[in-house]
Amino acid sequence: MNNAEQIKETIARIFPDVETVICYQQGFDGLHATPYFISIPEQVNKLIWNPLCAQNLTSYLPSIKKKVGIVVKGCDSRTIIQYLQEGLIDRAKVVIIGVPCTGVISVKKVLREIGHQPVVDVVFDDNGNIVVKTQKGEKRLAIADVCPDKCTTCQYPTPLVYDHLIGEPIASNKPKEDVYKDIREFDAKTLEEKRAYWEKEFERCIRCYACRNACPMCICQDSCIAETREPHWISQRLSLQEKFMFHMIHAAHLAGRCVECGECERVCPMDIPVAKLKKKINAEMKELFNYETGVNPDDKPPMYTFNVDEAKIKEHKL
Amino acid sequence: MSDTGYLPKEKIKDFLKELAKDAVVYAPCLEGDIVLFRPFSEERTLCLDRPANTPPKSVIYPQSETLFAFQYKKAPEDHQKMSVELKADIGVPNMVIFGARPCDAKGFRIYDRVFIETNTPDPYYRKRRENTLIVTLSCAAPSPGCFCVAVGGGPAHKEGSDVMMTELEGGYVIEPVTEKGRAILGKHVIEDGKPYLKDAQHVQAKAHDEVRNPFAPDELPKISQSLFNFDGFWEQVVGKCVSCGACTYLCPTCYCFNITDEQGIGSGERVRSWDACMFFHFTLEASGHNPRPTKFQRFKNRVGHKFIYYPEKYEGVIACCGCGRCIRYCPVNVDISEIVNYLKDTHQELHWASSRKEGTQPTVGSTKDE
Amino acid sequence: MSGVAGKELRIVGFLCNWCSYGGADTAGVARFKQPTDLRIIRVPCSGRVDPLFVVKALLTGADGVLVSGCHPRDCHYTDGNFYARRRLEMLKRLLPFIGIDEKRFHYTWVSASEGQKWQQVVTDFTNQVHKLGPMHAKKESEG
Amino acid sequence: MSNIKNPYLPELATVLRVIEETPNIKSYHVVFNDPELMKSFRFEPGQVGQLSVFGVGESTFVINSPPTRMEYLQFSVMKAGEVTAAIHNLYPGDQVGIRAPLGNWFPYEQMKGRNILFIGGGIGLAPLRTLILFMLDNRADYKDITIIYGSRTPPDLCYKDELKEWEERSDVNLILTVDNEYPGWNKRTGFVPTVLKEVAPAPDNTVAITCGPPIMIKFVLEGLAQLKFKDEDIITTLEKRMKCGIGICGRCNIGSKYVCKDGPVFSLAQLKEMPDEV
Repeated sequence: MNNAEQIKETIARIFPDVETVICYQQGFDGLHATPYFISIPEQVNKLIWNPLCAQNLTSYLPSIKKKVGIVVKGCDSRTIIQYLQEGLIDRAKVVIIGVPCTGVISVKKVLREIGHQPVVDVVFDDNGNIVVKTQKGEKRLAIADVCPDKCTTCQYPTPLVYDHLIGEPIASNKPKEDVYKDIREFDAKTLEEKRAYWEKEFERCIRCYACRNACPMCICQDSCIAETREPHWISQRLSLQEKFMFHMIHAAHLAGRCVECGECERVCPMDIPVAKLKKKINAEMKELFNYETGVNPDDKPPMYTFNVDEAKIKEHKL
Repeated sequence: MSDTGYLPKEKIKDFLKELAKDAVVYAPCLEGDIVLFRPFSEERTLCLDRPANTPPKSVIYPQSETLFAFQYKKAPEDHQKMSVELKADIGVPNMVIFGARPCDAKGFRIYDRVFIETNTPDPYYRKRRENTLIVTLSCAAPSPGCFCVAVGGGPAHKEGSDVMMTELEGGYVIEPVTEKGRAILGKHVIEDGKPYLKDAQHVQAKAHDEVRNPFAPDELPKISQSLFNFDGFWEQVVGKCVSCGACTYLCPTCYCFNITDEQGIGSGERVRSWDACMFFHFTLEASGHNPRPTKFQRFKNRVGHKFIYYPEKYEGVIACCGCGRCIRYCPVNVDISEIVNYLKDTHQELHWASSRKEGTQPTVGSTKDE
Repeated sequence: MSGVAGKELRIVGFLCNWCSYGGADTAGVARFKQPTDLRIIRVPCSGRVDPLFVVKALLTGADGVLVSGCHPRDCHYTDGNFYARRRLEMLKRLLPFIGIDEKRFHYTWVSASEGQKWQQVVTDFTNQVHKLGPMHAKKESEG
Repeated sequence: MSNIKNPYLPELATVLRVIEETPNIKSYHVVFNDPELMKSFRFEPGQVGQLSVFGVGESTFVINSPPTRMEYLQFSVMKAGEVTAAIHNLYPGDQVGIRAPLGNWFPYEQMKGRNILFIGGGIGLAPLRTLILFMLDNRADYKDITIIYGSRTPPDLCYKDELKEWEERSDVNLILTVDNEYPGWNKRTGFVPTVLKEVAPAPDNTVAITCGPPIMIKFVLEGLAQLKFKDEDIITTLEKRMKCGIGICGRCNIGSKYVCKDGPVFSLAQLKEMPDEV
């Protein structure tokens, strides 16, 4: 029995206990999965489970008051742990169906490979490939080559917290020291290069706030200071300055909280690498406080606490 | 001079250069992996093989523009008093939108009715619209999610365009649509296109057949009011919406805006900027009351605006051009065509009504017997 | 800020009410000579300083930002500056990543009695910012 | 091209007088800086204007002085948000911007020869005031005029001088109420909808016009229905967040109707045709 069948069976079993289950169904074409809210067990037949199920469904949890079941991958489970650290959800009201994950697919990367053609059909073979058929032919791509960047250094393929585990746990085979390699490489550039890079990227921002609204840890949502007039942090002018500021607001508010699910970057319609800023801060959190987000429910986010003597923070000399 | 022109592919840059002599030419350019309308220059990479990620709406209706500047001044006769000076400057250069798609161009027609064809025309929009020539490229094939034929458009629909280009193997057949567009035929690099017209029409017809029509066999979707006004329907179909503004900002027909004062010291501007009906703040009143506090109500309004309210005002015209961007680029791929399809389906309506009676959550596409 | 004085740069200082603002006052009362580039904003506590204040200042025209609070363990509110230290250190490390020289931002601790230290901090930081020059040099010359 | 009017550009105006109506409501007498405009300016009772404080923004208020008294325009402003707070900081002589008149108005022509029942709560008397004064200035055109007006406490009643005047007039039946007993208050107590039921005005040949907080309106509408008022004879004026004021920007719509342009005055019959998004 494959994972999809096992998930369906598990959902059927937990049903009287939960009012809704959040999982995935096929989206508007073969290349897109989309979140699926099940409220009666019969709906489960439309559920899908494959590497296209990339969204972090846990984003919905803090706003749902009812008891809910949810399908999570290893990376998604870190969000749940972070929620628990911050007291944002009631663990007793969430039934977690954990699924060990060997890597998902970045639709953006696939589209690049197939030249943004409309998709006719998508199948997965047994050798870790996705086969995408378009009017112009068929393309076989190794999932590992079209996965989101986060998968290439994934340390937690198996959910860290769950009530039901589908299949066997998987251990990570990715070296831990590579997690922040991209950040170190980028940081090695000159200040001018880095400034120019961000200015070019942020210039495209249309301020749709998809990154913020899709972010599981952006819990202010309707009261976000990016939109309030009092305080008036950013204006409605369309300058680079305003866009830059918005992304700094997003990043700073996620300091020591970002679970690196990559949703902000996945959803950006303008292809801005917004997750990078947050990852940089996470790298510093690791270095300064040996803190890793969403791993241990008993941890405290580093910005919520302090040590009288900080081992790693040295006074800066002028 | 023939009624049809032809632009050989190798001369496209020369053509753009010629257009750029007396206008700013916005063309779809490749930037990283996405396509955006940018003022065209030699260093940019033109990309015409797929619709741009963003429609060209910002050329005529900028995301943010100054309505007027204000400046406080000390009154000369009494320094305790301040006077205010207002300055509105509606200077706009000549512009060309090159390589828009028929859906993008049709979007401007949706705006025209609201911004120009009213008793309080919008001078900013109107000036830009009048100063802009729209050169559209017909679609040879559909794009993911698009459905123009279902909302009164089509891959070679000419409404809103000044010129329609159709790609053939070696070049583009150029058909002027408006008087303004005819001037194009006089440009140097344009050859006689008459011999190619038949081929172009063939390409257009073929593309038309390939675009999906989610509302078929209906000509235009007719919405069931009772289902539209049923809260449970919205809770079910847009539960996954994250309430961001991607759909509206990428939409060639969305035009809602905000007006804010952005101040410096003693001076500033009144700015008009795009706003999105999907944002909580959009309708939030100073008292704290919000007539559309939930994403369900906001999404309902978005669908309503496009498929009911606008048609009610403007002779049945649907304010959706079917470009599919809101589906393709939605963070969770909410599919407006699917939602409208549910809304028009009488069979579904019966089903929704029955689940409502039972007091259970209604279901979409369930196989459960009624 | 005229022609030659184009040399004067815009430096914003966020000073806590209880220690550093007092320190600056002490320096002033003692008539210690200080550079005049600094514009002081008094805040209740260094813990009130959102790192985004600094970012906003740097993005909207400041050439340098200085934050100064009570010495660790001396916070008027017991632990405001402990939180500030973590946040500001995070920011210090983030700035170079977005292409802003971290030397444009400094945070330190000056007590109300340390007039001399205040003078030193202001002088040294101002010099440091002057070495880097104006933040938006390119844009100004373009304009 | 250049001679079409820019609908976004306000006319400059000066605050003439500020009147403190209640602890959080002030009225402003405003005149256009251009005396010619002041002379030629026309509006109808119930129409609104966008009042600007440059640097803060615009907000919509009904012009609550009647078109029969054109020495100045009066706006009454309750302090609630950013713009209203800025307006509350204005003094005589300060500069504001006005975009007016906007929207529709009370169908006073159709009300001629009929009894008029006004039901207001709190600041909701402002839009009624313009029509009340207009009708008093054309008193012969209308039959009985009854005004039921209430607020939380006596100090929260707006237009106290005029209330006194109306109370003394024999051709106006004014019924005042406050929510609870209050030292020195010897008139009615109780919520406006309750008082409406007690007074029980007859629906015959009567038009009811109501404005007030949404919750009051809701119960007043129910009360009027119980009294057998017809939907067409019940008129209310709505408030929404507005920006453009000319039916474009999209935030004040209820279905296909824009409150700023198609409203703010609607009959209950019209409201029942619209989605429930008030």
